[in-house]
Amino acid sequence: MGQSDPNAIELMRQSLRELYGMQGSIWQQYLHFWLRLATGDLGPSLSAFPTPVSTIILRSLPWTIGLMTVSTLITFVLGNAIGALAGYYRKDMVLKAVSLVFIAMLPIPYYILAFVLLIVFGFIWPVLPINGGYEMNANLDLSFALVTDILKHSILPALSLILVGAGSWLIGMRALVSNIITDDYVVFAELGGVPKGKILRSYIARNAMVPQFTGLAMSLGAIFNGTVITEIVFGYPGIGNLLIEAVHAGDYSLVLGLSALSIVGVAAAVFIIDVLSPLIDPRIKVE
Amino acid sequence: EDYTSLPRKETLIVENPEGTIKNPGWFNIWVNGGGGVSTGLQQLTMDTLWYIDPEQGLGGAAWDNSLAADKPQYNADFTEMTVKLRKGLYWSDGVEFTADDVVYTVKTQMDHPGMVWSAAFSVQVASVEATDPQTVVFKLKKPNSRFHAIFTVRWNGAWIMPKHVFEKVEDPLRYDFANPVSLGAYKLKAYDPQGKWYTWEKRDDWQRTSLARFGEPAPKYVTYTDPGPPDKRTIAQLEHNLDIIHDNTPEGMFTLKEKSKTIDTWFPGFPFAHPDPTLPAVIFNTQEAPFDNADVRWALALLIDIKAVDMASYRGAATLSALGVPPTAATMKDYQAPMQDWLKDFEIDTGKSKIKPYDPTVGQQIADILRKQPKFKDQIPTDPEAISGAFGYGWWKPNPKAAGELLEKAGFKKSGGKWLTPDGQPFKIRMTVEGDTRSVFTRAGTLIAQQWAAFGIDAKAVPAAKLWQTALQPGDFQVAIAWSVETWGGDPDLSFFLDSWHSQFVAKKGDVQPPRNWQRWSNPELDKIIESIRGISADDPKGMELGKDYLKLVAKEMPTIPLMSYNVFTSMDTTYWTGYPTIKDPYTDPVPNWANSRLMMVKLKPAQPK
Amino acid sequence: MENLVEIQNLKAYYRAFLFGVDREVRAVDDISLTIGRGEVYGVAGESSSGKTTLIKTIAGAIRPPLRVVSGNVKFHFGGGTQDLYAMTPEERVALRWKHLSYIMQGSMNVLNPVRRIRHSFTDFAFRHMTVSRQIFFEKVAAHLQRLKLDPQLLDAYPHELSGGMRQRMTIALATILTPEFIIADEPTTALDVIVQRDVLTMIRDIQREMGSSFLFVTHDMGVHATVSDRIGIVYAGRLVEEAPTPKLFSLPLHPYTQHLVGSLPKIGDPTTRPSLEGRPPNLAMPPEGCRFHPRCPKRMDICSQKVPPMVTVAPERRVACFAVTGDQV
Amino acid sequence: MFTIIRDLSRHNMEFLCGLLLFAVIVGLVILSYFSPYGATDIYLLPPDMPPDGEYWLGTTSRGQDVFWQLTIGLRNTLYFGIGVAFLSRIISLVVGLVAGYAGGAVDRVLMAINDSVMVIPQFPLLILFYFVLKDNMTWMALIVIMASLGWSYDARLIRSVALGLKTRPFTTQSVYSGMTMRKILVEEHLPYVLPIVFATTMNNMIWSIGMEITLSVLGFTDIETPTMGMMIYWANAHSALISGIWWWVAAPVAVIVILFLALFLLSMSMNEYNDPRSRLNRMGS
Amino acid sequence: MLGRRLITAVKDVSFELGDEPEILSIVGESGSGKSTVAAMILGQTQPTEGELQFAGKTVAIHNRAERTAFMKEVQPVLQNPFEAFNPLKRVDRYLFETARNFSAGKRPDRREAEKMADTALHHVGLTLEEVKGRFPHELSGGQLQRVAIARALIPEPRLLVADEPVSMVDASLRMAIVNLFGRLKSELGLSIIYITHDLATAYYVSDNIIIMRKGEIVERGRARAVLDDPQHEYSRALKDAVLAADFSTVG
Ligand SMILES: Nc1ncnc2c1ncn2[C@@H]1O[C@H](COP(=O)(O)OP(=O)(O)OP(=O)(O)O)[C@@H](O)[C@H]1O
Ligand SMILES: Nc1ncnc2c1ncn2[C@@H]1O[C@H](COP(=O)(O)OP(=O)(O)OP(=O)(O)O)[C@@H](O)[C@H]1O
Ligand SMILES: [Mg+2]
Ligand SMILES: [Mg+2]
Repeated sequence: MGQSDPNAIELMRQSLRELYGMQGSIWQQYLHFWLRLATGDLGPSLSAFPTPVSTIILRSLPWTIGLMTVSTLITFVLGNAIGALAGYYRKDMVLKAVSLVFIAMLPIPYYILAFVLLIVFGFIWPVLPINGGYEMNANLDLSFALVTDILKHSILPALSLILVGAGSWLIGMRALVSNIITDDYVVFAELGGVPKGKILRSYIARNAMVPQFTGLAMSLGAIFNGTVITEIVFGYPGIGNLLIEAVHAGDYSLVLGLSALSIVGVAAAVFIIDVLSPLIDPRIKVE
Repeated sequence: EDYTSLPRKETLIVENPEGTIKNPGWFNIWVNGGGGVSTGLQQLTMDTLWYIDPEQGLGGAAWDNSLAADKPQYNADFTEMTVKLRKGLYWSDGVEFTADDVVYTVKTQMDHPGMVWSAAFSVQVASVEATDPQTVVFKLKKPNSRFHAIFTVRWNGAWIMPKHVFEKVEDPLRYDFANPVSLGAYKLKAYDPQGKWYTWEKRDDWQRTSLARFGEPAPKYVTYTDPGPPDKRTIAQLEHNLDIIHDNTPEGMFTLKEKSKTIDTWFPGFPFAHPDPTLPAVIFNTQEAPFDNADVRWALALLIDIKAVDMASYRGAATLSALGVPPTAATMKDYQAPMQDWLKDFEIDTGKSKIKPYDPTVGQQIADILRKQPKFKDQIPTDPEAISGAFGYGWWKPNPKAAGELLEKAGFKKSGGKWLTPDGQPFKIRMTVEGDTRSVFTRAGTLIAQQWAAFGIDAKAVPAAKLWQTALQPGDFQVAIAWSVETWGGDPDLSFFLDSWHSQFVAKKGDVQPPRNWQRWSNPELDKIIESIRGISADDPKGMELGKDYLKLVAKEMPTIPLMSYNVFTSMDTTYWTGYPTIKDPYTDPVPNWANSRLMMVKLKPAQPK
Repeated sequence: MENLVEIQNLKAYYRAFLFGVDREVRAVDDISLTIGRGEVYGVAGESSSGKTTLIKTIAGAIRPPLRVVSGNVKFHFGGGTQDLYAMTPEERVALRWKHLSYIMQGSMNVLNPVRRIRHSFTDFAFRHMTVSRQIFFEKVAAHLQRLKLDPQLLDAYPHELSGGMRQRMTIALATILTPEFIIADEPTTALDVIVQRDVLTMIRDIQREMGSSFLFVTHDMGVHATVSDRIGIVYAGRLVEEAPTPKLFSLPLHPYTQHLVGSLPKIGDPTTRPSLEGRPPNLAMPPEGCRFHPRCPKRMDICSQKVPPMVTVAPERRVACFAVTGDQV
Repeated sequence: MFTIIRDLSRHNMEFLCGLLLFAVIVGLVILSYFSPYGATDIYLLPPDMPPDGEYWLGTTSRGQDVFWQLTIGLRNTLYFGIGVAFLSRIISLVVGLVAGYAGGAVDRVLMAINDSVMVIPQFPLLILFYFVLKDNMTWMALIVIMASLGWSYDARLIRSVALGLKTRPFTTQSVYSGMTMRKILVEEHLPYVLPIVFATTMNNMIWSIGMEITLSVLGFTDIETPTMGMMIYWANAHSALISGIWWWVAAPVAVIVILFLALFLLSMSMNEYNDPRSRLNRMGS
Repeated sequence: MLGRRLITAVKDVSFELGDEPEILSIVGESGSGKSTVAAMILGQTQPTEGELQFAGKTVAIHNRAERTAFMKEVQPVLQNPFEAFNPLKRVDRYLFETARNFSAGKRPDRREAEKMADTALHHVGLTLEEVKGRFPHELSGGQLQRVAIARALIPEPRLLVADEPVSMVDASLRMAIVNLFGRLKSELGLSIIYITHDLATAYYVSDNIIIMRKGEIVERGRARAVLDDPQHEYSRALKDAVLAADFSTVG
């Protein structure tokens, strides 16, 4: 803003266009982008020129992966465990109540739930941090205090994800279990006097895991969906926030880079399912 | 010691309005590499020749010779500028600051298109040399009485580069300037690799910096942080974890005022906020029909009920302006007050009748409305002078009849309650607003669009993220809410924005407009005024007369509809620090991303015993 | 012959109360029978006549919507007497596999698809053993060999075996503990005729070897002719005739049995066979009186009014038909 | 259809609750047509009035009546959800039935498309659309975009049923009765997938409305059209929660929760109705 | 992603049906390719090699018209009568559809279609009255199977292909259908390919027989001759495996 001379500004604009590789038609630029992408080069960010897009993404990625993987796994284990128990012990009141709580959370739009958590634990009863991945002016040398701090900052984002996510695993698992308990091999095992716990673990849960596991891999791939809102609401320093900032900054190379990454992420998750499925379901063979 | 290691009592915590910095390790402010500038970098470590404070400044004047020992010296035809530099100033790594640094700064930038001030120098500077370690002589390509402006900090200016660092660097364009060497009183202590906070530490040799002239900076540490959206900022300040909020929603500000006993604001009572020396306005794209017609622009202005807009956007906490200059303390005195009589007599011809559109009592009326709200009752001034200072003098009176006549004069017709353009199409206006980044503007825009719609115009507000880049620059808008006028603030010279309103800089329709004159308005009369200003020196009193000519011209032509000051809801927590700038001691702008905010450091006092 | 199983006046209904429809399917309606030690008792009857339900009730495999309405099932295992429906669930579990094995219908699909077969043996049988795991599996291997199954198959997953092998594996699993009573529901349906014969002979052999009693169900009269010692004919939830196998085929008494036996075509016998008209009754709304009367060629007035009782007409022969026994009872 | 609803509501608590909650929603939507205020009119009423006899749910800082604003927002939101559900149902029906019946190369191509759509990260993609379309991102455009993202999972579900239907003997019977593929799909197979379509409609609405709310709250949609998300957007822009105007946020949140619970309960009971095995489980012993 | 395997279901099978109406039984072990042969005859599966000739011409189906023409001559009888009709639709729908889609010349109107259906139903011992407007669950298995056969008769085909038409029905129904086949052959001059596991019914009803094993024909000939005295080792094993209720019958 210090240089108001419009001539100077036009000169500047031209030199920047050259630097950003934005000469030529939009199609040439687009082609250029994909050519670079094919070689793994996402190019420089437009809003943080000349820093490569990959550097910027790599800085945020560990946060997203860390938060999302851990909370997805917790959600998965929690939802399925309760779902399996609730499906098997259909009359247990405690399990019914717990299931009901999670199921009631399920339809609430994620933003709303996260927002309510933030207000409750950040404003009305301010006991948990609501912004960022760790405390301001933290000493970033690895220490117990830092780890505790990082965990503390992840509680609300993770909690919101778990509350919203566990319900759907729970319902899926409960439905699967109530179907599986009528399957022949379960009935047969019951008639064979196999102990209940064993039936639940090795017969019911083990078989129900087959579809649930596929779902898990998909939801790990879909991390990019959940991450955007969580990170915005809780100011978490991951790629979701980055995406929104990139959109606001009109940084199309960063936006495209992030989109490419999310597609690669999903593709990777699909690949992992394919590789791991035979471990879960021996009927599937990789050929 | 806590692992968040800084003693709170010795730390000033400030909001960085840039948010989270995308490329946190980038400190090369001379190249835009996604690093922040309002992280403390330009406020605490940069320095250049002169500063003009948006308010009164320290040392008795808004003008401050910072690295320079004196004001710029021009030759008679303004083709040569000589600068005398101070002695005894040092970079934070112990190297002395000399004229060589200045020369290096200019030459390096000229050699590297892509550096921030490169083009500005290339267009103007023929040669630059150091005649001795304390003297620099600039030879200009053509006469320019305001060349020093590039080295004069308002919000920022061309910062001086450390020659001894950059000359060792292969490509200054790709150099991140990590561990920035500082010419200011502070140096980098630590920063968040995720870009959320930066902390600066007072230099041991702070006496060898230009700021030392005003005394010792009080805070040992200053942290600039991204506290998140307005609600989180408010919460953080209520918990005393954030000393200065840069800007807030009006409601956030009211909440703070209500719930916290330790909040300082620019005005102690309503409207609390600090008026920025920028002027939010309804900006027409005058290259697009029918907004190329002054009658249409005036008609639209006469349809605005400014009181409602003021209540909707700022809930009354704004300073109105009918004139094309921001209503800061200085311009109130220099322009707004002296022109009241002219405004009262000002007439427009609707084609059917002549009307006097000015209503000098609007400021008063708003004060009266606000006084009815129990929350603010006692905070609203009663003294007419104070009311005008806080809420503005007057504005245009809504006059739908005159507006209709003006539209008819422009060839519009009303049919079935809807206005049709001269070629028989429905009169459709899309008003581009900024969305939630400046929500008060969005609020104003939606209300104005609604007022137009109520008159039978198909008007609607549409938000655009990055309004400046996506709509204003390419001219891809009909009407927008933004500002096109910004002044020095503390100085009556209008050339800061006006020079670039010359028709020579108006882009062709469809081309990118340089970041001034968003309305793309060209007018021969205005060109004449601008050329006259170019011919006189910056402190020539004739400049103010020319400024008034400009104000009269734009009142008649209405290329933008000036609305009000851009009020920034800056709030300052006195739990740990006192001595913030306020209207009672207006030594600088409290808004902490302005480079002048360095003055705060020497005025602040710790509020808690050590 | 000593009785191993005694079933008295057993009634088991399916109660379907669903979205406004309340239905009661009387799938087992007042059936009494006894099975001797070492005897093979076959149950025959057309589809949906309640064979599976009867067998479930005897095996104690009751789950909603099936309910045992009345009657009882008594076993004489290990010299004692056990009343199936007066026992605690724990006691019932203790009987399973050690004294009583049940091979369900669709026995090709009863093995856990995601675990190796070895684990099924552990789960089902090992808990009843007092020996070490190693000895247990030696015993299993020997047993499998007797059934012409390769013990290495223990480490296979069920889907890696053919249908016939899976069925034999299930039988091996059901017989590993030499239970006194084995119940099987259609153990050979859906098998190739040749494989079917192999499996049947095998069952027959081990049953003889172990001296177990054997109750099984199929609608294939050929299978009954080959395996059963005694046959009970079920029609629409009721037992209508019971006789030693040769007698049943050579001299069927009940008109339904007569039709069943008479309509069987035979290789080498090209004579025309009659076909039975009408449709089987709906068990939710069975006909009054004798349930066969709407299709019966020997129908009398009384048949539609009174339920014919099971009458012993000869040693080991019972029949429920007024045309045979007269209406004196 | 009517008898199903009657039976369901008589014997299924969840369905009944869902139906009642949904009736509340429909009632509000109907009321919206009688709103005394224009949908986008602002600053008509005294701002920030707490709920009382005159303004049942209070007024906003923009001078709107929260109750009437709520009815209109709900209407727009619901119509949006219905629009997306309707369009995406059509896509998923066509794709699912054709892929399942035709098999072979047609199936492979359709499922390849289907799977690609299924794994696309939707939220980033929507933001990308917003990024590219900007002002052209109208509600109609958003409906079309959402519909083209929201069919794939259900198409797979329908296809799996269609695969089963294809091997059902009655399909062979139809083929040898000389029926065309269109006729077989529409008249023979469609009735079997309709229950799935109904149940997935609810889920699809839950999904699309949730997305709409999120996009709106973040300011990625047309700010002039009042929707549930837009109400919260404006409330946030006025710091409603921390300045004590809680009713401005609480009212839409409550209605959103009711709406979602209604849809969710309906979908859940429909799913159970569709699955005979879970029907049996309801009966207990 | 999963690899594909080539399964040879049937190899080198050739046989022909004469002009005279006949019932040809195909028997054999499970998975020997009987259904595959049936599917090929019905044009549902394309042979990898070889060809199918009908009335002296190679059958080649490329379009709808050719398919219709072919289906007019060859019709299937399905395995399970309870499954043969869409439970949500009335059974007469299939009769009328067939009548409309397969009649030569212009499409018959409703009355003509009803007449055609009624005629066909008479051949199987039913009347339209009994069937009209009824849903499948309102008819007995025997009725359903007979309606299905009646439907197949409407286009006046020359050949019926029946893949295990009685394996899912009760013993009491079984004979009713097998007897019906015999009647259709003699009354309508229809040829029938009767696929079954059940050697006894094959012996009972068919003129000729083919015994298959692992996709190949191991023996063929006049049904009674072959079954009375099987030549091939597998045929003998098959016959031996039949569990007959071999007790001399009385009355
Ligand atoms: N779970 C159930 N709920 C309701 N009715 C049932 C259920 N299971 C079976 N039935 C009904 O009970 C009756 C007897 O069924 P069952 O399975 O015992 O017959 P089955 O003689 O074994 O027949 P199949 O030869 O087909 O195996 C039938 O009418 C059947 O419809
Ligand atoms: N769709 C298919 N995909 C792969 N293999 C198949 C398929 N259909 C049939 N086969 C294989 O082709 C062979 C012949 O099968 P087919 O169904 O013709 O036998 P079948 O004689 O009719 O048997 P069954 O008596 O059991 O009906 C078998 O090995 C079977 O596994
Ligand atoms: Mg059965
Ligand atoms: Mg077959």
